[in-house]
Amino acid sequence: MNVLLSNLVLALIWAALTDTMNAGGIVIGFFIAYLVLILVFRQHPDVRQYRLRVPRMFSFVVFFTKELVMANLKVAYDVLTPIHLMKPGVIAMPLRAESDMEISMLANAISLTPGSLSLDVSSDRKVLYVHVMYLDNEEEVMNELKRLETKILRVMR
Amino acid sequence: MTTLMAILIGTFYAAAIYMMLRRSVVKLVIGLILLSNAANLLIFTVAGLERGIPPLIPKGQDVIAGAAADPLAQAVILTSIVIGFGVLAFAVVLIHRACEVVQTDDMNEMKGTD
Amino acid sequence: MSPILDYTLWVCFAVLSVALFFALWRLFKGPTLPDRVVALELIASMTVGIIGLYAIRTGRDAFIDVAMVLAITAFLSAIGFARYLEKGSHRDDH
Amino acid sequence: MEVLVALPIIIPLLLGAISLTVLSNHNAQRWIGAVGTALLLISSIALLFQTKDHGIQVLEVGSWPAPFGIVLVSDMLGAIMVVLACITGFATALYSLKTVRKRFERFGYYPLLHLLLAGVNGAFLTGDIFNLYVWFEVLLVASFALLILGGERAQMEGAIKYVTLNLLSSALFLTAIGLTYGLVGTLNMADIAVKLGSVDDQKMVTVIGSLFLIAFAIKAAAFPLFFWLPASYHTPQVAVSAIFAGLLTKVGVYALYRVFTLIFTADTGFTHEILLWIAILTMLTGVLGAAAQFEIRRILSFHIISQIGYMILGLALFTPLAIIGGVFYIMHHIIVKANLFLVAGLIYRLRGSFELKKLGGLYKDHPGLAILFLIPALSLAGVPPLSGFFAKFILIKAGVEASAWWAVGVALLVGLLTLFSMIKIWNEAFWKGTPEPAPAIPAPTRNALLYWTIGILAAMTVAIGIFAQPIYVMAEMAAHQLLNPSIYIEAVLGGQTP
Amino acid sequence: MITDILAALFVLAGSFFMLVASLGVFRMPDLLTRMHATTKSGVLGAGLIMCGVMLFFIDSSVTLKALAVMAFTTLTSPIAAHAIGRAGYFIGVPLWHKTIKDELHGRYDEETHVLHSSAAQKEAQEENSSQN
Amino acid sequence: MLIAVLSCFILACFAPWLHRLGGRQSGWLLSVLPAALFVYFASLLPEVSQGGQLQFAYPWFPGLQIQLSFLVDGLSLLFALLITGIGFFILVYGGRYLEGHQSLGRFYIFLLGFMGSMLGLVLSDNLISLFVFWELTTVTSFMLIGFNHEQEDARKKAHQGLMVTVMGGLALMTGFIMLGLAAGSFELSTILASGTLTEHSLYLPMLLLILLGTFTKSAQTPFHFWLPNAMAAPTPVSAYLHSATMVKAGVYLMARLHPSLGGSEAWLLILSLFGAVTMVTGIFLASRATGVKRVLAYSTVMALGTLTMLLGLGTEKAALAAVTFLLAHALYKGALFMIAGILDHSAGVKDFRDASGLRASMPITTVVAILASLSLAGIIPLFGFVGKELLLEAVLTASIWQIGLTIATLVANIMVVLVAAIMALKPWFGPQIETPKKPHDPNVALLVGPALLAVLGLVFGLAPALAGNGILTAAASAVYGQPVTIGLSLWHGINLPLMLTISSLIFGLIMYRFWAGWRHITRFMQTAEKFGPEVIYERLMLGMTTFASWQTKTLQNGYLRNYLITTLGTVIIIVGWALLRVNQLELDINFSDIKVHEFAIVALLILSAIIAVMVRSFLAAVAMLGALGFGVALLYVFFSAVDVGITQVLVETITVLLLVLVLYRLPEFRSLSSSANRIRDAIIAGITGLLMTVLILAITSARQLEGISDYFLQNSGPLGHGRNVVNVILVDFRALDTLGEIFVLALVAIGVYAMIHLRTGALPVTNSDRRAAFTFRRSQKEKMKADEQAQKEGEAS
Amino acid sequence: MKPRRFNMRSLILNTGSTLLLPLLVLFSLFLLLRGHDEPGGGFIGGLVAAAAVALKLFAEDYKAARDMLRVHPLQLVGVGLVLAALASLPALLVGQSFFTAQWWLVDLPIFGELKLSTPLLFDIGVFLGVIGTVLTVVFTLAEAEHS
Ligand code: NA
Ligand code: NA
Repeated sequence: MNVLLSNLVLALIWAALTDTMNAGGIVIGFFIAYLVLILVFRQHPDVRQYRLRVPRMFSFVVFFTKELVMANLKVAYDVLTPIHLMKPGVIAMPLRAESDMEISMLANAISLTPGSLSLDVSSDRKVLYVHVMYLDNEEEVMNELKRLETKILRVMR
Repeated sequence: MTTLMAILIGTFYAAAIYMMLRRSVVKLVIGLILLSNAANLLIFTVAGLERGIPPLIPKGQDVIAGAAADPLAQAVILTSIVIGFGVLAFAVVLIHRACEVVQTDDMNEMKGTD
Repeated sequence: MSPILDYTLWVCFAVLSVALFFALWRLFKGPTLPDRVVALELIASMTVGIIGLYAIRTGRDAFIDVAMVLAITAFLSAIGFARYLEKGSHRDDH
Repeated sequence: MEVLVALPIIIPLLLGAISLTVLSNHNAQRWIGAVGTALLLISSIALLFQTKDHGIQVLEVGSWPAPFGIVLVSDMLGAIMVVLACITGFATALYSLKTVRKRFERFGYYPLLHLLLAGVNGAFLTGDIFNLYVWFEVLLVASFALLILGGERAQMEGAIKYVTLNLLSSALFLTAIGLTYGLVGTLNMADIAVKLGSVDDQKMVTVIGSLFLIAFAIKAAAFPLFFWLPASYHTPQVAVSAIFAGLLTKVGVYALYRVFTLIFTADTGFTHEILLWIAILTMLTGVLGAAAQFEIRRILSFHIISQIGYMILGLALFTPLAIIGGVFYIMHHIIVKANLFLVAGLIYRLRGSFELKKLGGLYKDHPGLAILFLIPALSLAGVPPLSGFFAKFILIKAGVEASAWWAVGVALLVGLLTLFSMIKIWNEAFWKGTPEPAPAIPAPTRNALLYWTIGILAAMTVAIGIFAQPIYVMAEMAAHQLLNPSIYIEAVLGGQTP
Repeated sequence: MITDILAALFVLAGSFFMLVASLGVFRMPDLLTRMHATTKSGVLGAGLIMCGVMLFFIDSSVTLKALAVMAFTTLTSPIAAHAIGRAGYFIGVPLWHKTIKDELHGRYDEETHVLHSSAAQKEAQEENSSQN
Repeated sequence: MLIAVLSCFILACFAPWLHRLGGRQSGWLLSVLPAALFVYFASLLPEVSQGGQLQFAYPWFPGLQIQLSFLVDGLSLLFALLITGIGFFILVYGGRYLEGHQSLGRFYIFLLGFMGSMLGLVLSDNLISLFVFWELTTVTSFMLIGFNHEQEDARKKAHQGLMVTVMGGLALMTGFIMLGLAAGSFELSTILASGTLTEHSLYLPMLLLILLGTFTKSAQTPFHFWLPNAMAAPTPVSAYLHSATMVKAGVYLMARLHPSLGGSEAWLLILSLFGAVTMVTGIFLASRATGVKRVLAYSTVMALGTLTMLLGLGTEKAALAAVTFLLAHALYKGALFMIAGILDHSAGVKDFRDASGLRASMPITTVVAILASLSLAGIIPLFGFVGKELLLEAVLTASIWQIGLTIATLVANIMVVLVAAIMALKPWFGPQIETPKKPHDPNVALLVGPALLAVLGLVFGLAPALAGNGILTAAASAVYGQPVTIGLSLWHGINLPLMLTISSLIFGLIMYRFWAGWRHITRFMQTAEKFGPEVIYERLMLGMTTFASWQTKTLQNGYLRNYLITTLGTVIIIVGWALLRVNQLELDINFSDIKVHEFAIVALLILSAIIAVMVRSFLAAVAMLGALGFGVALLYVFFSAVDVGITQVLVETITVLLLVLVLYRLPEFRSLSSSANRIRDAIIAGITGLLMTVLILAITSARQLEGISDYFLQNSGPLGHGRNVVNVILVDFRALDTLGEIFVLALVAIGVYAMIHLRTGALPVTNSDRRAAFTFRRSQKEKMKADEQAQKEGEAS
Repeated sequence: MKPRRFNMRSLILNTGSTLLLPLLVLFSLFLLLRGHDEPGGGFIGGLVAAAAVALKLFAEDYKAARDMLRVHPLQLVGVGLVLAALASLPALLVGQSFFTAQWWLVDLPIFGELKLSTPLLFDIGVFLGVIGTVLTVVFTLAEAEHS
């Protein structure tokens, strides 16, 4: 996290120095600072981890946006068609995520992706209860959810 | 549009008053909220409705070039929203306490002081 | 502004207006408080959308500020209602 | 010395803010309360003399010229009202030193008192109609908070009615402001007066005027809009009742005077006729209400209403003498009414009850208090040569001159019935023997400060009667300014309208 | 011109999803399924319209604001959904009759609002607390 | 002169202290003042008796033409001498009479205060200052009547006397105001000099109002009842106020104003009629009474009626008769009252039936009583005879109702003889009977007053010119308005009046013989009194309080909704009426410029408002309010109010939070109103809403002026250094508003904090409270059960 | 089903609130400081900040929110009032009318020109006053739940 912070600070400094204190300036500054960071401090363990995290983050954003659109199209279809095709149900998803942040990021992401909605985390943090709209094949749904968990954990850790 | 707004505001006043005339103090509060909204919208409407030209001076300029919505009316409404909010907050807590003390929300049972 | 965009905006306003009434219906109908809150949340979202459209329509970005505030605070009422319900207070809505 | 105009607002605002930051320090609270209100009184007297000697004082807040910015205007009426408010405030603060319990202090009694005064003074001094609304709200919310201090059932019940009806009044006031703004696009009262004058259809102006009339009549507790007052005024601390009784309704009366002499003067055949009937019925219903009561504070509360009728009568008759009478009446009444509530508080401390049935023997046991009661009580009833006599006398003379026979007749009858009520209290609480068994007395402390406070106010009542001339001169100046709005407009707008 | 058309497409799509959301809320059979509609479509609809805004203005400060709106909705919407869903479930809002599975059933402790990860765990916990 | 009047008040202030200083002799000590004043006024006699006038003026309240101006002429000097002279005796008498009474100090205060007021009243030249003193006599007499205030009767009687006289006083004030307007001055001397006012348009109302004042004060029928009731006062007070001074204030005023107001037909009719009726009524009631003071009080009523009648006749002779009768009456009635006091004080006798044969043990008192009674009876050679002869002469020469008035006077005189006989004979002669106290002649302090007054009656009777030339002619001239030329003499020869006097003496003594029978015959009066004015007064008071209670219960009925309905009804009526008066009401109705999104939002808002009203759940209504808030915010946005829109959103959200925070404690939704109520409320609400709509449309079509808002758009940047004009207005142009606004918020914070934290045990106490609490709890329980049930069902499905 | 001392104990909500809280506070300051030129200002900013603390209260509990704020909200109100009232006074020192705005333009190396002024001070007073008031009400009600 510290590295991300340094990156942001550097981006701001860049924007200030180049007198481009606006979105574009900051974005450019961020990339330049990112490059500088991973090049200059590549020995530093935190930075090494951070080097991967940025591309993963971006790929996650892309993935996630795609999922979001898909989710909507699927729901839209069911909403717009006269007969409800869904087979909803609540399932308990065992959690690999551990920290508060990981769990809640996962939960939120699940809520925003196709056909699933996080209801709650068990008090011992072992299980996430998810409402699923199309529970035709529970195993497949569970795998889907786990894949999402993996992606998120890769970004977070 | 003024006509439509006038109808809307009239409805708000009517709804507010109808709610205030109920025996339940909770509805009284709802009525007060509506009343405050109605009065604010009334000021807004009679001051003149302007579409899409907020009284904000563009960056780098000193005055607004063309026309703009009436900033004074907006400032007045803002103040009155805030005051209305404050008073409402007080009223909400008051009915809360009153119901607690009197043990009912029926205004008809709150007439011991007259 | 190009006529296409202008026309599209008109359509969008119409669509969102219709959408608002569906949400309002749910808000009215319930049957339970959470249903209403869901509808309320959606109305907030649509308000954000309408403001966005209106900003485009008028070419005034200042309106986005309203959307910004709405986007970050509207969920609070949902949290409030949720807390209320979880407290197990009596309900009068079913 | 323009800053004098702002001092009656700045001082209590600062006092309130500072008191609020030292809420748990009782001594600081009290010192700020007593010394602060004394300072305030001094500054208000200075303002009155400044206004008297040098004409209407105008302060442009923030240096923004009228009608764009907010102006504070001290004309004679405003300055007189401010002095009266400050007298009441000072007396109440002194009285509170010994009567308000520590826990009430901890929960903001003094800040509320200061801010109430700020609101009242602001209302008296502002030259801007929306700013008037703001000060109304300040004093209203302060009064809400003071009203419920203690949290007893009666307070809650009373407060709900008080709050609701006053909020309705505020909403009507705001509506009226909105419509005015819609018509002329300005908020400065002098500017409104000028611009409304050039509206084609003056009857449309009257419509707005009638909304103001109702809004202010509610605040003034006039017939048939007074319900909030008897429902609530007897419930709070006596010191609070006293300041309410003295000041709050008078703010409504002041607003009526301001608006219906400065702004809505074109259609007096309609507005002032309504005011006349309101005045008559207010006098009558109020005094009859009092006749039906047997609890001192309730009797006094209903009398506030009936006295408001006299004040409105002055405005309704709308002759120079009538306005003088109205202003004189306000001056007399504020002091007398506040004092009567303070006396009631002292009775409670001595006997532990406000119920006439449970009282008695005070004349024998506390002759000093008896005299201190009689002075304001007889003054309220209009017994000469106390202040109330001249107040009534001027109004009745004005009524006779205007051939308003109904008004004169009712004013006389109400004077008689006022005496009836006051003598009822006197007979029951003072002359009657102490009832058996004697009621439990909560805190039978004889405190010189309380007697002094009441005594000073009583002395003022006597003084206004015996030295009526200087008071009359001030009322006359006020009336002159009120009946010649061009003086006010000239002072505010500098003779040129934008 | 191109950006205008793009913007038009985005806002149209956004409005479409908004409509879908509201139809969902209107038509779906129970609370949870309705929430599926609003949570996702609301966020997406608002996001798409904000994209349209970005494209139309092409101004960095507007872009920042639009991004902020998107970020805010994306962050708050699922949290709100969680809170409502949980509350609704807790107070016993009925599920659609065609719901095929409910693993949450009976896992909440009514008194403490503790949520157990399994029926066994719940029993164990309750036994534990009753022994105490 | 001012000092003369004020000295009484000043002495009154120090009276309790002097009382302590003077001990047993305090009465003597204090009486120095009236004695000195008497001497002072007597020193003015020579000049006044020559027809001279003295005027003194001190500024007081020039704004209203009120000054402390004094006029000394025959009339006022006569009164001043009576007030100070009798006042002297009363102080001496009272000091001894009430010796040892714990409230004697207060007695002195009020007695001296009264004396000062009375002096001021009769000496005032200014109508308003006269009125001030007039009311002061009322107040001081109230305090004196209620002297024995721990007795309920005394309080009641004091209240009654006060109400009646104050009522008259208020009428009098109005009459004075009219008089002042009509004459152009409040100065009596100016008014009297400016001639008669009988032709003025305000004459009749002014006359009626002034007479109402004087009649109540001087106990004319039908207001006569308060006077005997005022006998609740200690006897010295009765002797002073209710015989010699205060009750004559009304007579004084009529006499005083006679030159200006008299002479008209109305004056003549009203005064002589009421006077005659009062005269007969008074003496008739006196003849039936048995209480010593009561008999005297009623005979005082008779005297007051006589005086009024004489003033009504208004001839030269009548004027002279009036002042003569007045003086005579003051002398004997003062004496008789003090004797009544002595009877009580020395023998414990309050009723004539309880006294007999006291002459042996109270010889001096007996002599004094007989002397005074003879004057009362009008027996030669006492002064009363002079008065009575003049009275009969005046009546016989009256310009109207000669015969009627004469008969009335004759009848009255017969009964006066009866009363005099009772007073002169009943207690003193006959067999001695046991009295509550052992009878004895009293201390000199008690006796000096009656004795001297009675002797004075003899002296003036023997030498009427002494009084006549000294003061009475001057006084009569003041009453008559022109110099009176008739002199006073004891013997007028054998004429009709003398015949009438003699016959009345005979009949009177016969009546005394059959006094008990007379009382028996006239016992129907006990029934008649049930319809008498006192009962009417009491009924009126009761009616007033009953009506007041009813009115208050009806108006102030405790139901907030009724208050709201009344308030809104007022709005509808007044504003609606004002709106209907508008000549050409133009409404700016235009639906053509509505955009689709605007229409949608407005429609949504209208629907939301209606739903919020109709929805049968508080929570749903709150949620509805949330939606409504967003809609309103959108409207603000559509019409360019960005800051307002943001604020609206935030305020709405936080309002919902607050409601949610308190709602859990509140009872559930109940349907409380009947459908009739709902329809009524809907109508009121609908009309108000419609009114607002119309107002908006009317205003928007009437607006014609450019407002001031352009100034802010132009100057916000250059002068306010800000681009958000609204914010610049809030924090700079109109910062005072915003300051007030945050003080409102601060007050809310304090209020809320105190409301929740400052609790004084507010538990339900009354039965109805307990019931309400019980119902509340039961409904809560039922609700919970229903909830559980519903949840079970939910889980089951 | 009886009301009791209550904590929603939701991990998701708690985490969400810890994430959103600084965001809301920052956003409120942003709104406050830009208010003179762009939509925003003391009142709006204050409401957002108050909403942030309210979120804390709703997500966790009353105590957590109190602890986070550290001072009693009434004190915030007091300070806000004093600041706002004080903003009206500097004009008197320089002999101008009560409440006349005073501007001190300060040039700072990085941030550029900084506009310090009494209106800004005033707006900060408003900001604190609003936070204080809203939180007083919210806290008071939340506290009352337990009694
Ligand atoms: Na999903
Ligand atoms: Na503000």
